[in-house]
Amino acid sequence: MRLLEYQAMKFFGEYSIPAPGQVLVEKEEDLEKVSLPFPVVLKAQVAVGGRGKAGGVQLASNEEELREKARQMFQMQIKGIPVRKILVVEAQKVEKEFYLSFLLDRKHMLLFLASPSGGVDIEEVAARNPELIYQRKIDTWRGFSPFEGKIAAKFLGLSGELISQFSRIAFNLFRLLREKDMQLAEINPLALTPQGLVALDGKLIFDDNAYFRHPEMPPDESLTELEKEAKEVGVAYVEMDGDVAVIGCGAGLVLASLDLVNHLGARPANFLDLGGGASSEMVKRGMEIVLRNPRVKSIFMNIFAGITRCDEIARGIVDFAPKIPISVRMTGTNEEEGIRILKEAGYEAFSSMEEAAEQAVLLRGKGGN
Amino acid sequence: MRLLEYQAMKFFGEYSIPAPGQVLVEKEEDLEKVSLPFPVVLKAQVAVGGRGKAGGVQLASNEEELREKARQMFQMQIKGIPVRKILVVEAQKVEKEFYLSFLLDRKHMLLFLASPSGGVDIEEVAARNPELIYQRKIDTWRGFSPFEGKIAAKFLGLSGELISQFSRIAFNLFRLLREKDMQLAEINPLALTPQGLVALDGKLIFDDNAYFRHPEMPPDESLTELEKEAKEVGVAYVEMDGDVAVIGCGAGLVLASLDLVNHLGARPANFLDLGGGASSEMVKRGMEIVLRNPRVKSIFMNIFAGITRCDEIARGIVDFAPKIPISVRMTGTNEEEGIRILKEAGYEAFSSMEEAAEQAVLLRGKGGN
Amino acid sequence: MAVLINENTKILVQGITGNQGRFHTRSMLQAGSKVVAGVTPGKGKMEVEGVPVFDTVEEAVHETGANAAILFVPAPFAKDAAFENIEAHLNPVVIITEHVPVHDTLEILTLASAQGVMVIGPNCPGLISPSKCKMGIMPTHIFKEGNIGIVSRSGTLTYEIAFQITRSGLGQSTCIGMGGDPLVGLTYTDALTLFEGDEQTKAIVLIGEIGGGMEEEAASFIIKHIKKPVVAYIAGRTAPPEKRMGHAGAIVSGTSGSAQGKIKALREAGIPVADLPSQIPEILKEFLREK
Amino acid sequence: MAVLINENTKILVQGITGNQGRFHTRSMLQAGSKVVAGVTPGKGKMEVEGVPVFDTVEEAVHETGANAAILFVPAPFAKDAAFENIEAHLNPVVIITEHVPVHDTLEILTLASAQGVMVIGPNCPGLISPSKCKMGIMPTHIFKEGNIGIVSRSGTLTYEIAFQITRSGLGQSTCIGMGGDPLVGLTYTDALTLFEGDEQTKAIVLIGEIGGGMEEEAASFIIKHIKKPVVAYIAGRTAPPEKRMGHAGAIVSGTSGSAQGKIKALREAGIPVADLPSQIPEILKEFLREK
Repeated sequence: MRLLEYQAMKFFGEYSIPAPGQVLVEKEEDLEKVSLPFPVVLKAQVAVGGRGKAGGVQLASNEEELREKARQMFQMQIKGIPVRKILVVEAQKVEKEFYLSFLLDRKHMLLFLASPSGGVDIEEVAARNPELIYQRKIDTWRGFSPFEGKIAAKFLGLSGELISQFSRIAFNLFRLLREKDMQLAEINPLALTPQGLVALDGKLIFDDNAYFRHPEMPPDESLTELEKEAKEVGVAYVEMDGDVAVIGCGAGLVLASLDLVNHLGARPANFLDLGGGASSEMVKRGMEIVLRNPRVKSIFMNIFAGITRCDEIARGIVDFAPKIPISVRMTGTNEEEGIRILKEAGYEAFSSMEEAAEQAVLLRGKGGN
Repeated sequence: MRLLEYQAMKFFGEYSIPAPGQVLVEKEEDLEKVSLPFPVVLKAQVAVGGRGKAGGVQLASNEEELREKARQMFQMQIKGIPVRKILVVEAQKVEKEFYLSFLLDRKHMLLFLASPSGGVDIEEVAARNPELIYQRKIDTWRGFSPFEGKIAAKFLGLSGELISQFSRIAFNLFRLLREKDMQLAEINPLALTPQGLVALDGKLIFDDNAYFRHPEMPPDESLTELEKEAKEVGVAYVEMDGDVAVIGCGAGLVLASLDLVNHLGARPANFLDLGGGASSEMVKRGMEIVLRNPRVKSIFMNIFAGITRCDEIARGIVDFAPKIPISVRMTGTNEEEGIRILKEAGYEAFSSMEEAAEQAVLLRGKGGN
Repeated sequence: MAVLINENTKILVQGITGNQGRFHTRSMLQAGSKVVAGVTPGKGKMEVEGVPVFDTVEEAVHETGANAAILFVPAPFAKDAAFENIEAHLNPVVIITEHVPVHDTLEILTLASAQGVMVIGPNCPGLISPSKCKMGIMPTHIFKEGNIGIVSRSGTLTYEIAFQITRSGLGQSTCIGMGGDPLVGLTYTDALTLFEGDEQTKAIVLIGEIGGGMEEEAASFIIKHIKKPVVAYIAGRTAPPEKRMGHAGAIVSGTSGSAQGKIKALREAGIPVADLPSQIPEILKEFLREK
Repeated sequence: MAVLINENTKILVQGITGNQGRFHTRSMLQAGSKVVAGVTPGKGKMEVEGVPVFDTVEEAVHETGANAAILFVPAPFAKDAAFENIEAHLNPVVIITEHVPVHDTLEILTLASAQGVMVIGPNCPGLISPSKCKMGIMPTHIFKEGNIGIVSRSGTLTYEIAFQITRSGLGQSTCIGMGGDPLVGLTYTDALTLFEGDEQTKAIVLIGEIGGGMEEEAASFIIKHIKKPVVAYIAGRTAPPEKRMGHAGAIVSGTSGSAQGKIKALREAGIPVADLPSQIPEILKEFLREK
């Protein structure tokens, strides 16, 4: 789960990472609470990149401007996401912007990154100016030690007291990564101001698998309503922009099914993975969710049953009886029984995923069932 | 610092280590708070071993007995220490007693110990029945993992649910050791009762050097008033049973000075280490502390000055002008100046520690100065 | 010969008394695997499907000579179980468990690498050397002994492709499911190295998906170190950015982790990349004809 | 030759700009040591006593070729400083700092052992190879070059004994103060092994005190591995039990750690144990005559 900026900033506070004065505003009345010195920056709290270009970051020099811009921002949608929260932040006199992060990935395991080229996407820097990136593998067991931050600080061109300041911030950010089970803990930009180094924006990606040991972690605000519902049902759902709903068991096979729909000249409407061993109830709930999307014109269900039982799946389909055309591929455990159930209810079943997908794409125009 | 039992029990609670119901009683009125089912055990909170034999552990079967025994216990002195606090504990039906500890030492670094022979001093077990001790070196970095507790549980003869219970207790005790900077974390006995495993007594030795990161740690209650004062002054003081006060710079040399006094047929009254680079003020405060002990009849001060300056020491002696005889050994940095100051004030100074000690032992009978 | 597991693999099942553990123990036994021991603390002296259960791995190894482990324990206990098996030098250690916190995986892999133990997973279907040993949760009947090595990040997609290969008349030497988490033990380069050194394996299928940079890494590794023919398939060309597509590791972030980037890297390394799973058997047959 | 440090030792002083660091840098330079670099973060480009100061050890080593480090940093920062020097492979790393938390020392020593670096201390006076190199805080003038190796857990007691040896006309090859904490890097067995292999050293003085079991360990080690003559002195026969006698490590607990036990172990190993420090020079002279 990617935390919203204001949530990340709360953790920064908890870990003594310096940040400018800020107030979270959830409705216009909340503006009364804002007692920051002007100018201030209004930042829309949405979990997508590029909000700046979309008007989601605005400067206000006085109270009137703050009210006006907040009102406008609360009416905005950024990349389709309505703005529900605004973080109002004391504007900073920025002398220089740095980049700082810790992350987990397969290749480096525990990686520490820093760059004098902050404020932009680190991947852009990596592509254009790889020499501007300081990168260091951190030992899993002994963890990050402040001296490693000092070496990076020198790379960034810092001197004097700023060396220890940077190293302290890095040390605390690392503690946050490890203690709070983050996959990524990023400060970008880390700004040099007359008051020293401050975190102007932060990105924290929490490992959802670690919720069980972090009751303090907020729920995921970046999910759409449907995605949230899917999560409760126990299926993985991602909305997309096409009209063929795709359902399957196993992430890889569902991904391949999306690609297959695309290969056939159509566009998938969603990704929905029932996981292994789905019950007929989950199949019904899954279909319910995908049909909540009004663009959906047909369903392609691709079942390669290992732990899953084809008869369970078939029963779910027949019980739910979707109002729009469905094409089912069914093979594996209890295949005969599943196909029998489907056939009896008038549904066709294919044993090849290509054929089933072709049928789903074809059926799009047909409406009804 | 060795924590008192009730302090250890508080940490056990914080770390989910099961213990019987208990209440700390600091004065007789506190007994009203005690609402434990009888019988209960009264345990004197003193930082010395062998309190059981000295009457510091008593059983009470009803309210009256509890009052009576508490009253008696508050009037007791155990090995010279007055009983100021009593822990009243719900008596347990004990089926078996185990031993469990984690400790730091030079040879094993991080050591895990367990024994089916609990309730007695582990060193006795080690001496008589070493085969009854399970011992395992724990990896510094990856720490103790619950499976290591399961292996030990099998050694202890536990089975079924008790295996995981023991391993959880060990895991939590290890976390306590590491997170709270303990040199020793011991549960002895860890009792098997009808309700499962419970910690009946605990010993925690906190690393005094880690106070700076543990504001939650209580002050040392095992120190005498003089030892506390010494700690504030910044000198190391330990009261002993003889009449020659020993003062020096550096623990090893002071220890050797005690032995020398003993070798000469006298008994040292204390250990007092001024540390390196002591000021004349500290010398004065140090002498003040040792003279608070009414048994002291002479002072042997042994200064081998490295960082320390002999003139500072001499000035401290002359300013303080102790009321009882003092014999000074002085060599090293600024030796001439120091000896000159002493001589001018009528004090003799030796360059050999043996001679100075002999003089101190001799002067014991002389009283005054 | 096959890689990693074969007829000499003596499997220990950790978490054997749970539903999953019990079910798959039966299935592995039916597939001809030598499951010699189970471990569940507190359940020592039981039997599951005729397999003796022990309280600790230490005992189990001592009593049965188990030399490889498969884990079905719940996620919060996976780290401890993995540590126990790694330090007992069972090898490989296959972690089926889903939802293991990635920081736990980090520690598991760090310990495994120091101890020279190969971890497969977590969140993986395991592996199978058909007719010799199955150490995983895949349906047995879709595999057939043969000379194709398969390594994949995805479960069901692997079954799909393995089944198509089997139906085409070819078979598999070993089929390895690496798992879909962002951090996994065995990687493509490990599997490729093993297949390259295995006499039975004549051609390799690499099944990838969006997220991470492992496929790109594999591409440059193949150029330098792999002489056997490799065909790849990458799932997720149509995946939207910044969305977790089922697997925790399947996320396209910015420009990195996209299927397009992976396909490009593989093609530039001279590796054919199938557009559809169904094209793979033909490409493999082409490889084998060329030899 | 001396052990651990000699005329080729190029010392880095961590914490050089503090009072202690500055004072002892001067003293080490006066003793003829090659102090080539200082490190204090944020103070790069300064000079202390003519020694250039750097922000990081990495830079300091790169610019000056420093090959050994001595630490004067405050206790809360000792772990980080030690890690930095150990990973830069400075060897030995001498930690003068007092009051280092023992759990920090645990981590320092674990890292050092993995990296093959000898740590001396913490809470130690350092070491000196008279006329060649002083890397510590001991008064220089009480030492004289010679053929006695001294290893000790105590500071001032070592000075006392070294001085008595010097006054008796003998001198020291290397004198090592191990430090008085319960966990220290270099131990008696390390020092004994080094002295045994050192041509310059003809006899060894082992100075111990109450607490721990290192002297007992040394006794059994000497029987097996040390051919050179060893004389011992143990301080603390009169120490009461369960009291910390100045040093954190100097505690007699129950039956363990007592001076009597240590003396017994050493005597049983055939090692003469002096009752008073002043007896040591005579015993050494006896050793040298016997040769």
